[in-house]
Amino acid sequence: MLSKETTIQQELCERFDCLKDKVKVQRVRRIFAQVPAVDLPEVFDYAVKKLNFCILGAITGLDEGPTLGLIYHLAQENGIVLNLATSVPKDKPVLRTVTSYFPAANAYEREVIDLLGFQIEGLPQGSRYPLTDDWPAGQYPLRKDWKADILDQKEAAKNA
Amino acid sequence: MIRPGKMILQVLQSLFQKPATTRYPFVKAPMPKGFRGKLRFTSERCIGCRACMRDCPAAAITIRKVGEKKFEAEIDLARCISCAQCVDSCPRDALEATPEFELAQLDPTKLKVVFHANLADVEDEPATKT
Amino acid sequence: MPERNFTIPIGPQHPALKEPESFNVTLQGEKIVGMNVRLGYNHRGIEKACEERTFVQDVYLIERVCGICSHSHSTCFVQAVEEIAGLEVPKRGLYIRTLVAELERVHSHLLWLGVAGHEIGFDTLLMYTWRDREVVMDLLALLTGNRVHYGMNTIGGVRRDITAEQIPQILAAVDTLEERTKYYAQVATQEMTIIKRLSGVGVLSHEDAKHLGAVGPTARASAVDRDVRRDDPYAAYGALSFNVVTDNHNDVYGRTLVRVGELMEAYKLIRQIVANLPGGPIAVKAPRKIPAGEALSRYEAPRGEDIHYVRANGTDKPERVKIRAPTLANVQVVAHMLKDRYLADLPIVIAAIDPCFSCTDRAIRVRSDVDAMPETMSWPALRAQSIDWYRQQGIDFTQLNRTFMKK
Amino acid sequence: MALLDRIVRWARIKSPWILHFNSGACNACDIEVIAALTPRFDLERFGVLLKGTPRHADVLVCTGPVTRQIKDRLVRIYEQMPEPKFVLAVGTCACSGGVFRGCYNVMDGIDSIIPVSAYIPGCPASPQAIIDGVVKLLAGIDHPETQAAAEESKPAPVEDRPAGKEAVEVTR
Amino acid sequence: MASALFYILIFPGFLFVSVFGLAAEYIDRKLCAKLQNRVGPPWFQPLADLVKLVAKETVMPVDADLTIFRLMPVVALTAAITALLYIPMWGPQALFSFQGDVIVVLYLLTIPTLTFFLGGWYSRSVFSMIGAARSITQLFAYEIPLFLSILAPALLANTWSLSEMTVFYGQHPRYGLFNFAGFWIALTALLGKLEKVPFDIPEAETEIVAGSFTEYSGRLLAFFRMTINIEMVVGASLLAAVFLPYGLHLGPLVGFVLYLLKVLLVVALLSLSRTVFARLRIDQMIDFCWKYVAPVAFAQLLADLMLKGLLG
Ligand code: SF4
Ligand code: SF4
Ligand code: SF4
Ligand code: SF4
Ligand code: SF4
Ligand code: SF4
Ligand code: SF4
Ligand code: SF4
Repeated sequence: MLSKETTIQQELCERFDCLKDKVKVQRVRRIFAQVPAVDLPEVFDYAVKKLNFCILGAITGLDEGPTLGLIYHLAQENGIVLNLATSVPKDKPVLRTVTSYFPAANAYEREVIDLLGFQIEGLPQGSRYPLTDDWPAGQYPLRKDWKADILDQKEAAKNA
Repeated sequence: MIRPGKMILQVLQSLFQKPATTRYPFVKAPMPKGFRGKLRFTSERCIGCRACMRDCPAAAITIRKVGEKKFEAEIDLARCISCAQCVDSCPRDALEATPEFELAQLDPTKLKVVFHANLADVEDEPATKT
Repeated sequence: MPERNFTIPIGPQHPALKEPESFNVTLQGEKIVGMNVRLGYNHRGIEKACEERTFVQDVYLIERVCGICSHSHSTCFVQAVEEIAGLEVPKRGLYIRTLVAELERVHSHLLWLGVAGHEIGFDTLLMYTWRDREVVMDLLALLTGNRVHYGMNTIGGVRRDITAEQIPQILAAVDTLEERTKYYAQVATQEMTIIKRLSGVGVLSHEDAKHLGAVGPTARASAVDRDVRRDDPYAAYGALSFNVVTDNHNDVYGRTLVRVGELMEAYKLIRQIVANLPGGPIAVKAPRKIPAGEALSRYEAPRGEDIHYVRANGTDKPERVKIRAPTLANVQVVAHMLKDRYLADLPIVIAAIDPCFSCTDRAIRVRSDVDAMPETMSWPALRAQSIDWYRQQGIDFTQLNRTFMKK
Repeated sequence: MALLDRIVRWARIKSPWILHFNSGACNACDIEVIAALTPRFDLERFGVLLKGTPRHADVLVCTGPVTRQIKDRLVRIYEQMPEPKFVLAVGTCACSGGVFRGCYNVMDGIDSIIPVSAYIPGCPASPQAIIDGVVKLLAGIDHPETQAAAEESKPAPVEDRPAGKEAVEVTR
Repeated sequence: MASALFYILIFPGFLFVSVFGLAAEYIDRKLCAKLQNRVGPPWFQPLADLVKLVAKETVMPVDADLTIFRLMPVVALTAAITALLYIPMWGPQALFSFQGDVIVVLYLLTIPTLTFFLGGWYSRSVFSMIGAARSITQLFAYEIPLFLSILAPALLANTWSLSEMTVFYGQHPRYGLFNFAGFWIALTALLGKLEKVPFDIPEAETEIVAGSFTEYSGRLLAFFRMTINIEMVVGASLLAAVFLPYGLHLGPLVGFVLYLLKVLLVVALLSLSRTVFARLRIDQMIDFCWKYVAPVAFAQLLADLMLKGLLG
């Protein structure tokens, strides 16, 4: 008999061509999948609506060098976690919001906007994130090439 | 039964009980054995490998070479988070955590503690201002 | 008459909040009509700092994401690292980790009970619960060497063993605490003024709790039966038996009951752990360089699910550490729960999610469907408005007043 | 007037009302401050009362490394307190930034923003350590030299506004 | 002339009442601490607080109306002290008395609340303003029951003078017991007047910081704190005089000691109640007052009227 994880893996692979060999079961209750950005909305919708991944645990943003990565950590009630990862080019990191599925995604998406410079389309109005109001534009602290001294230089320039 | 003043009995009992308050600071209350407070450094044991410095999450400890196989340690109490990782990292047990916790100071320069190498006994003195 | 509102700031320095966050509340009389949550006062940039430090240092840094669930965060982090490095933590290590986790839950829930008391002006409850909480604080200091930042976890296991003499001390403490918890359960369910302030306040329906993504006791009080300890077992939970406490009051009262219930379960768990403590080593040696890989770790902290995602790149520093603290999930439902409530309910409703912003800090504009016009109102206007407002509540004291004054 | 001076100093030492301010702490120091007020430690023995408004407070009890977002508030609160006032830095973070030193969003401890009268290291500072610090601070107040030093380091007076005023936000 | 000055400044005026007020605060705080199983403040604490506040800088908020802001604490204190002069302390006869002094005392006791309101309102801080609005709203809820419960015994005694009431109940001690319900009502109302838990809504720390007093500091705050202490003493004395008028005929010394004990008993009851309840919400408070407290007070009034009718 197949484990639940493997069933989900197979179902995803069969349903979406783009996911062939891209879904791996790392251990019990942990599935990782790499999804091309264009197919993400469809896969996401399928996972939430058909596969019953009804909990959005978190959204992780990553700096992967030439691209920015985003991982949606989705979970089922029974503890199985599906990590849907995607990559977008650094100069055009645009994605759709998932707040229509999960209102709580609001905070998680704002965070990747602020800390990594993602552009999330369709996010409801609101004030900014974890960073201060006077944070210099275009500074994304979680990018690898970003160093805190950039901030101090700006401050020094401002005070000078 | 739902009623107002449910705690009244308990509260009135306290009137005739000794308060739960400890007599500290008038009577010293030692922390339990194994409590991680101020560090102690034994210079004779140190081999200068600096594993403690490498692993310290707060950059609170500095080992200085002051002579042939002689090392002194400077611990910045204003930074040390009492995690005792340095104690775990030290291969020679030159460091240990003591339960001493009364570290408050009015003068921040007194928070830097230097354990000198030349003294036979473990002795600490406030660092002179650098 | 145009509706007149005025806005008061709750925080970042405010007696109801132990942490610096800011809730700007728009009021009509005593009623809350709009609210703007501005988080971020506590953002310290821990995730970035983690990437700049070694795995060994990160354990302590991550412990300090938050001072109340310190063990939660560090456990969640080391679990992820252990998974990446393929380390098998010895059983005794897992049991000790779980023991500290449950003791932490006890201290956190007792703390909450006291804070809740304080928020509704019942300082005696704060004094008594915190007095009794010292029992578990002493126990933690004895077992781990610190009252709050236990420093118990290390990659590959735990740092301190439990000795034979400590076991009777643990059991004695649990007995005392259990007896006291029973008493507080009685107080919480029988004291009229408490019930008046708690029940029907901060209502969150079952559907909303699921939809808005509430976690932990906040969700379980709305009958959402989720608990990572059971659904996605970690540490020693797979081998222990316990109940997931839920409640269907949907309000602050329900959240109180859930927390008290969880306290009782925690005592059961602690006794089980102590009785079945396996022998053997408490940790395995971890390499300094963690092989490349990624892992997601979940942990049921006292306030709800804590999630850590770690990616390693083969060096001694992580490539990325992501922390999702439970409060971030819960704070987003606060505005929903406060809709059309009273100003007086605000502290307890916020407190009821047991917020800890130290790892949450983001800003969310929660709700502003009312045109807020903050201004200094003239006092007759405010008086008139509050009288008007009380009349709508069915309390017309101006009338009564006039009658009596005439006599 | 020496007698009057002595009486006033006596009163000051015996009645330190505190205001607790979290400037980005991890909460642990904060709960230990509260714990120091509860029955086991009971700071009220020393006349300590916890106040909600800076106007009533004599001692500002600060925890945490001071985040960028909070630093202006910290200065404001400090300015709103009437003279004479003292600042107690509780915890390693408050003393120097502690484990967060070097993080991009924090300053390095309370004294990088406002003058501090006493430092209580510890992560977190245990309630006993806090009591110890309070007692040492009060002993310090007893010595006029310390007081003079505190007077000296006090910043120029700033225009005062009612608490909370500045935070009123216009939303339309 | 000299004796009048003595009365006003020393005994039972300013000096005595200040000391008594501080003592009452000490007893309140110490008892509260004891009930919460802790040690509590040392005996000189209220005095140290007072001296310290007086010696402290007094900050004037820029937006406040400074005249009112400064004036209110003084008015509050004066009103509270004046009220005490009409209350019998060492014998059935108060220092000053006339027909209608009950009403005067009750009104004098209302003045501090009004000053809290005005002072808070004109400090122009949002917290003070909400605190002020709550003070006045709450005033309407407890004032009527308080009036009714004090007037009921007065009706029975057929006089509007506190001293004469004391004389009457001294002669008919059993009638005093008849007003038992009134005593509890008055005690409840007094909790509201003194803004103590469960009715400390106007200064609810966790909601509106310190209510009306948020902006007050230094000397002005000291005045307000003294006012509250003295209000507590005067309120307790009033209750003692009206509901516990026993033993005053035993001579000034015994009478005076008994008076002190009675006041302290009332203070102790107040502290007890503030340790065992949670703070109500303003709407619940008003609800409670109109649904339960006022009707009972009214019933007491009717009962007293009926009793008087029966007696002829
Ligand atoms: S401790 Fe290890 S890494 Fe450091 S110098 Fe010694 S051998 Fe090298
Ligand atoms: S105890 Fe921790 S913080 Fe202190 S010096 Fe050692 S490693 Fe550094
Ligand atoms: S780790 Fe130990 S031996 Fe090495 S430098 Fe530090 S104290 Fe000395
Ligand atoms: S009493 Fe409560 S609200 Fe007031 S400062 Fe203490 S913890 Fe904060
Ligand atoms: S929000 Fe908290 S956990 Fe996240 S980066 Fe900021 S301080 Fe770290
Ligand atoms: S909820 Fe999160 S931030 Fe709060 S204590 Fe727990 S882990 Fe820390
Ligand atoms: S939720 Fe609160 S107690 Fe928990 S880690 Fe966060 S700040 Fe700390
Ligand atoms: S000193 Fe330690 S316990 Fe205190 S706030 Fe800082 S990290 Fe937290």
